[in-house]
Amino acid sequence: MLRALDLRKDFGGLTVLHPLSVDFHAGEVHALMGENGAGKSTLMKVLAGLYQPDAGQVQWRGEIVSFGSPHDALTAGIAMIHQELMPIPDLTVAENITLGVEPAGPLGFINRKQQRQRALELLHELEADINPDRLMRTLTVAQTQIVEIAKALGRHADVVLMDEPTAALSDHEIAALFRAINRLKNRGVAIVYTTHKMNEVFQLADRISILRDGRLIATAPAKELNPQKLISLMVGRELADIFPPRSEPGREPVLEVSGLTREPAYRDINLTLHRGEILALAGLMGAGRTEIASALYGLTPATSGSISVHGKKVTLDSPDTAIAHGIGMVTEDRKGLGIIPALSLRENISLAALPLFARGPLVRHTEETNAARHQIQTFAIKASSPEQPIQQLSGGNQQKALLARCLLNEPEIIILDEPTRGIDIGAKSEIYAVIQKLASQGKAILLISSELPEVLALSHRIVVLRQGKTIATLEASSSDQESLLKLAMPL
Amino acid sequence: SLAVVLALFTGCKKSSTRKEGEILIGFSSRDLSAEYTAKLSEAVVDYAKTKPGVRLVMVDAQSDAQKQLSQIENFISQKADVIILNPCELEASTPAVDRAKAAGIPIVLVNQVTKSAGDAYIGSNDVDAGHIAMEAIAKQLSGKGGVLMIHGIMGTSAQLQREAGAREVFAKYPGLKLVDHQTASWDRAKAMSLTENWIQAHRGKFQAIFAHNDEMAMGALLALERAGIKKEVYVIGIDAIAQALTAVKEGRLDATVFQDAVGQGQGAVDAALRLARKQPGAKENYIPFRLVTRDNVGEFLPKK
Amino acid sequence: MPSLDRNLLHRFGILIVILLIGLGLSLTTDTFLSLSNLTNVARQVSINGILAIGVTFVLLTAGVDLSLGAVVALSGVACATFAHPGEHNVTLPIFIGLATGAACGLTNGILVTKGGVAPFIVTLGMMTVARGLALIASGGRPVADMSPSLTNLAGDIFGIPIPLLCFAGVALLAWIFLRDFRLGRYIYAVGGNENAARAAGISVTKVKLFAYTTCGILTGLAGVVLAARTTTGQPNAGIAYELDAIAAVVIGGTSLAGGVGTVTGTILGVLLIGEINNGLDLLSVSSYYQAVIKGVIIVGAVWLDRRQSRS
Amino acid sequence: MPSLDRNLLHRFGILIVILLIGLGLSLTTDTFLSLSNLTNVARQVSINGILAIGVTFVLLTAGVDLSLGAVVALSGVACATFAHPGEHNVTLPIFIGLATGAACGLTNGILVTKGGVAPFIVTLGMMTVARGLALIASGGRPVADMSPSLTNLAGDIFGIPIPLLCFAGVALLAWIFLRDFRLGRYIYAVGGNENAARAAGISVTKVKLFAYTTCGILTGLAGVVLAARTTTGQPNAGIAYELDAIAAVVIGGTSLAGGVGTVTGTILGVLLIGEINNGLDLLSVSSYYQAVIKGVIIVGAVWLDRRQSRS
Ligand SMILES: Nc1ncnc2c1ncn2[C@@H]1O[C@H](COP(=O)(O)OP(=O)(O)OP(=O)(O)O)[C@@H](O)[C@H]1O
Ligand SMILES: Nc1ncnc2c1ncn2[C@@H]1O[C@H](COP(=O)(O)OP(=O)(O)OP(=O)(O)O)[C@@H](O)[C@H]1O
Ligand SMILES: [Mg+2]
Ligand SMILES: [Mg+2]
Repeated sequence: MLRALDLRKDFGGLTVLHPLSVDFHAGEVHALMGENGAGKSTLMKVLAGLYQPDAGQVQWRGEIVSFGSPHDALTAGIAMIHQELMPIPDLTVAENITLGVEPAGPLGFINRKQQRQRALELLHELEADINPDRLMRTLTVAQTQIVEIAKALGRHADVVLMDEPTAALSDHEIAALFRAINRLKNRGVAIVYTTHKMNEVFQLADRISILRDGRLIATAPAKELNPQKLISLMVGRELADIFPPRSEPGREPVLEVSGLTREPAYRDINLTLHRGEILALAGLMGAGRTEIASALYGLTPATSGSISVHGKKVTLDSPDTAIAHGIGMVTEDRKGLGIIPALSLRENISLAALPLFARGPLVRHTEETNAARHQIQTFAIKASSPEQPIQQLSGGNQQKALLARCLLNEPEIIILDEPTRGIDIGAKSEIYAVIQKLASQGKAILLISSELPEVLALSHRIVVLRQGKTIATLEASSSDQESLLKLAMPL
Repeated sequence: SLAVVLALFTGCKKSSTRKEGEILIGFSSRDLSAEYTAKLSEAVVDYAKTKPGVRLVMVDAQSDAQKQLSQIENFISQKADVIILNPCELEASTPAVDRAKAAGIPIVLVNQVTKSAGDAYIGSNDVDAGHIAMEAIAKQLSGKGGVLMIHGIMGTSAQLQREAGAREVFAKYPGLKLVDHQTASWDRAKAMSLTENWIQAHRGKFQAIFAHNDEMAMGALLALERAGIKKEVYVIGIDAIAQALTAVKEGRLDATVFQDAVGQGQGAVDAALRLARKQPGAKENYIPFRLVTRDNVGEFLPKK
Repeated sequence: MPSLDRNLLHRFGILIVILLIGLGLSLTTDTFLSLSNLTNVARQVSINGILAIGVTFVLLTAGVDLSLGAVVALSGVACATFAHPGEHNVTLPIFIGLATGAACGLTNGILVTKGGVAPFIVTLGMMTVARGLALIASGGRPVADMSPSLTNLAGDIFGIPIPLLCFAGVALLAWIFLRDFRLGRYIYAVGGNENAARAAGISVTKVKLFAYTTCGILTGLAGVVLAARTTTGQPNAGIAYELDAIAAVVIGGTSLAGGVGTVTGTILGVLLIGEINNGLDLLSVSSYYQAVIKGVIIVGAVWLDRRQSRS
Repeated sequence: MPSLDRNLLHRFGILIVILLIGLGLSLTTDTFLSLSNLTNVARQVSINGILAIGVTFVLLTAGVDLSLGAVVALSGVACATFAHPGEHNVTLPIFIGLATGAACGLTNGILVTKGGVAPFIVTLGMMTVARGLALIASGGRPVADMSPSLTNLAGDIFGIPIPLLCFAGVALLAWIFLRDFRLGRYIYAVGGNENAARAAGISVTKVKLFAYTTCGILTGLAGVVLAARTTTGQPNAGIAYELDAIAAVVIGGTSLAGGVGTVTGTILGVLLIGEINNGLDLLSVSSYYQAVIKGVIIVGAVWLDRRQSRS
C-alpha cells in the first residue's frame, strides 16, 4: 500500500538514510527496528511529509506521490505518532486530540459538544481516564503520550506511523494500545511501528525491517526471527545477557525520607536508601513516582516531611542545593527538563558539572572537551561530533547524553526516572552495566522505570506506590511481575 | 496590596474638589519634556499661583494630538471655566478647540494656532522664526553661500512652519544655496552625527547651518568644534534655551532666535482670566521673535 | 469554551486593580464617576483598544508588531487624502484606510512566513518604511480638509461614542473568533507549538498570514478613527502607539511567547491603561510624576495578577 | 570556543551585505572610505554598540529590555549633575552614571525573577519610570556646564575616538565572557531551556539578575558617553535607542527566543546600522526616503543572511 523507493535523506552533507526500499501492507503491523540513530524516525518523517527526501520516491496506492507537508500526507491518509511529544500546552486535551479535524460548521464554528465527545471516544478506546477539559500543560508525560496516540487514531488514517508510542507508558496502557492496534489491523490499516522494547515486537509485528546506520539490513516475517537473531541483526553482534549480576548492597543509610507529603500527588512517603543499593519505585501511571523524585531533587519541593542525607536533615528547595548534597537526577521529561536544544552535545553533557572543568570562573575548554568525548564513548552516543547541536541527535542518543550529564558529576545519590526510555537494546545492556557498577562502587540509586523486567532485574528492593501512597516494600529477588502489578492496581 | 493602592490616593486627597467661586483653568501643555514648552508651562503655572481665587490644572499631551484632545474632553467633563491650550498641531488639535467651543467653555491658544480660532491667541508665528534665522544667515553671508538645514521631527507644525519661513528667504536670495537638509528629530546627539556626516560629504561647500531648534544647533556646534572648522561656519538655532544663550555669550554659537516663553505664559493666563470673568480684551496678542546675537545677549540671560 | 472562560478568572487580579483604582478615583475626585467622564474614558481607549485587539492575534502566534503606530499614521494619511469634501463617497476613504493597513499587515506576514525573518526585524522595518511612506504621501504636511461625513464618525450616536462602538464590535468578533472558530484555535496552536501544529496538518503560513493581515486591517481601522477624531491625516501621528497596545495585551495575560491569552484579558489591559491616564490627569499629577506612577502601577498590577493566579 | 567562532561564519550573510554596501558607497562618494569618515562612523556607532552588547546579555536569557533609552537619559542626567567643573573628581560622575544604570538593571532583574513579571512589562514600566525620574531630577532642563575633563572623554586619544575604545573594550570583554566563563555558558543554557537549566543545577535567578544588571551597567556607560559627547545630561535623550540596539542584536543573529547569539553577530549588526545611517547622509538622500530605504535594507540584509545560513 505504501512503499519507499530508494529513499535517501541527508542532513548537511551527512547521509542519514542510504537509498532504501520497503513496502508496507494493509492490515499488517510492520516493525522498524534498529539502534539509536539508525534512521527509523527519519524514515517515518519522510513518509509523513515532515522531511523531503533527497533522492528516491514514495509510492502510495500504486502512484508516485510527493508530500510537501504533513498536511498532504494526512489528507492522503497517513498519520504519525511522533517520538518527540508535541503537546500544545495551553489548549485542552480535547482540542489537542481533534487538532486539525475539529468538528465544525461551514464557517468554521467549532461544535464543542461533538469535539469533546470525539475526544472521549478516542481516550476510551485507549482505556485512558483523562478529563478532556484539562489543559495539556497539566498532564504527565505518560498522559501526554496517550493524547498523542489518540490524536493520530482520530485521523482515521489508512497508515499509522508509530514512533516509539509506548516509550513513556507502563504495561497497563500498553495493553490497551495493543488492543486498539489489533482493531486497526482488522480494519485493514497498515501500521508501521518502532520500539526498543523487545517483547512488544514479537507480540505485535507481522513483519520486521531492521535498520543499521541508515541502511536496510533485512526485512523478514516476524515468525522467522527470534529475539537473539533480531538483536544480532540490529547490533551486528551477539548479546549474551543484558542484565548483569547484582552486587551486595551496604547497610549504611544514605538517604532517608519520612512523612513526605504533597497533596494530591503523594502523602506520607517513607523511604530509606542505602549505600550501594538500587531501590526501585514501581507503580502505574500517575502513581506519583515522578513527583516524589522531583521532591528529592528539589524540583518541586514537598509541602511537609523530612529528608536526610547521610543522617543530616536537609532542605532541598532547588536542584542546585540537591546537587550540592551529592544528589543527581535524570528526569523523565527529556525535552522539558533535559536538553538545551541549541547547545552542542559537549555543552549539554558538561552543563551540570561545569565547575569541575573550571579554573575560577573560566571554563577550561580542553578538559571539558576531553570529558565530553569520554562520556560520548562510554555511552556510545552517536553524533557527528561533540559540537553537533543536541537537537539534531536521535531521541535515544539525547537520552544517553542526559545520563552522561548526570553521571559526570559523580553524585552519591542518583535518581533515574525512566533512564532507558527510547534507548536501544544494545545500549540498554551497557547502561545496566553502568548502573550496577555505580552500585558496586557504593552509590545509592533510586530507579523509576515502567519496564517491570528492568525493575525486577536491576533493583535490590522495590517500593510499590498506588495513588501517591506506599503500598508495600518488596525484595526484588523474591518478587515477580504479576504480584507487583496486583499491588500497583487500584482496588 | 490593597493598602498600597489606597495609599497612592491619600497623597492627593480631594485635590480636585471645587471651592465656591473659584476659577478653574485647564491647561494642556504640548510636551513638558521639551525645554521651551517646559519653560512656557512653568510660567503659566507660576503666574496663575499669584492670582487669588484661581486654580490651574496642568496636563501634558506628550506631543500626541489625540491625547491632547482627550485631555480637553476631560476638562470639559470637569467643567473647567476656561481652557488654555498649547496645541500639539495646527490641524490635528483643531477638534479640541471645536469641542471646547461646543461645550461653551472659552479657550485660549498659546504659542501655536489651530485651524479653528480660539477665543484668544497669545504667541508668535513660527514662520517668522524661520524667517528671522535665515535672514540672519543671509546677512552674514551677504546673500551668497551654501546653507545646511536641520529639521525637527518631520511633519510637526514647528518644523513645517520654520522650514516655510526659511524657504521664503531662500526665494529672496538666489545666491543662497540649500546644500542639504535632513531631520535630526529635535535631538542633539542626532544633530551631532548628522553634522559629522555632512562635514565629510560637503566640507567647504557650506558656510552656515540653520537648525530648527537650539538643541540641534548645539549638536551641530559641537561637531563643528570637534572638527576644528567652527570658524568657517555660521550656526543659528531657535528658542534661546539657557545653554544656547551661554554659548552665544561665549562666542561659540553665532545666534539664536528668542521666543518669549514667560511673556506668552503670563499673557495666556491673563487672557484666560479675562475670558472667565467676561472682560473685554485683545483677541490676538502676537509676541514677536527676536534675534539674539552676542551684541544683545545680555538682555536675555537670566538675571543673577 | 472552558479554557477561555476560566481565563477571565485568571485575570481577576487585573480586574481587582481596575476596581480599586476606580474606587480611589471616585473618592478623590468628583468627576471620575460622572457619565461624561466615563464616556470620555471610553472614547479615549477606543483607538488603543482596536490596536490591542489586532496585535493580540499577532502576539498569540508568538510574533510581534512594532509597526502599529507608523501604520496608523500611513492609513490615516491614505484615508484623509481621499476624504476631501464632495470628492468621494464616505466609504471609499474608509476602505482605502483599511486596505492600507491590510497591505502593511500582509507584507509583514509574508516577510515573516515566506522570508523567514524574525517578526521583530520585519515589523521594525515596516515601522520606518510606513513612517517614510506617510511623510512622502503627505509631503510631510498634515492632510486636512476632511469631509464632515467622515469626521462625524468620531462623534456620538445615541450618546455613545462611535469609536467605542467600533472597539466593542471588534472585540466581540475577535472574542468569538478566537474562542470558537477553527482558525481562531489554530492561532493558539501555532503560537503554542508551531511544530506540533504543522505536524497536525495545519498550514502555519496561512495562519500567520491571517494573523498579521487581521492586525493590519484593525491598525488601518485605528488610523481611520484617529484621522476622523483629529480631522486630519497626520504623517507623524501614532508615535509609540505600539507600546501602549502591546502593553495592554501583555497586562491582560497574553504571553509574548505565544499560545496563551484572551480577548477579555486584552480589554482589561486597555481599560487599566485608559483609567490610569484619565485618573492621573484628573488628579492633575505633574506629568513627570505621572510617568513614574504609571510605570509603577502597570508593573504592580501585573505582579499582583500573577501572584494571585499562581495561588 | 568552537561554537562561537562557528557563528561568525553563520553571520557571513550580514558581513557580505556590509561589504557590498561599503563598496557601493566608496564608488558613489569620495568620502566614505576616507579615514576621517570611518573614524566618524566608529564614533557614531559606539553608543549604540555599547547598548547592543549590553542587551545581548538580556536577549540571550530570552528576556528583553525596553528601558535602554530612558536609562541612558537618566544615567546621563545623574552623571552630569555631579560633573560641574571643579566640584568633584572625574571618576565620581562616571561612577554615578554607571551605578544609576546598574540600579535600574538590577531592579529590572529582580522584578523579572522574583516578581515573575514578564520582561516586556517590567522594562516598559522602567522605561516610563526612568524617563520620569530623569525629568524630575533635571527639572525638565538639560543639565549643562559639565567639566571639560569629563566631556573630553568623548574626544580622541592617539586619533582614536575614546567612545570607540569603550565599545571595543566592552565588546572584547563580553566576547571572552560569553565564550569562556561558566556564567557565560549558563546564560545560553537559561535562554535555551530555562527549566532544563534549573534542573541541571543552575540558579536561573542569579543568572538573570547578572544579565539584567550587566545590561544596566553598560546602559549607564552609554549614558555617560552620550552626556560627554553632547556635553549635557539630557532628560529627553535616547528616545527609541532600545529599538536600534535590539535591532542590531537581532540582525546579528541573536534570537529573541533566547539561547542563541554571539557578540560578533551583534558587532556586525551595529556596524550595518551605522553604515546605513552614515551612507544615507553622505548620499544626501531626503529624510522621507531615508526612512524607507533604511527599513528595506535592514529587512533585506536579515533575509539574505537567513537564506544563506540555511543552505
Ligand atoms: N535535523 C537533523 N540534523 C542533522 N542530523 C540529524 C537531524 N535529525 C536526525 N539526524 C541524525 O540522523 C540520524 C538518524 O536519526 P533518527 O532520529 O532517524 O534515529 P532513530 O533511528 O529514530 O533513533 P532513536 O532510536 O534514538 O530514536 C542520527 O544520527 C541523527 O543524529
Ligand atoms: N487522571 C489524573 N487526573 C488528574 N491528575 C492526575 C491524573 N493522573 C496523574 N495526575 C497527576 O500526576 C501526578 C503524578 O504523576 P507522576 O508523574 O508523579 O506519576 P508517575 O507515577 O511518575 O507516572 P508517569 O508514568 O506518568 O510518570 C499527580 O500530581 C497527579 O495530580
Ligand atoms: Mg527515533
Ligand atoms: Mg513518571
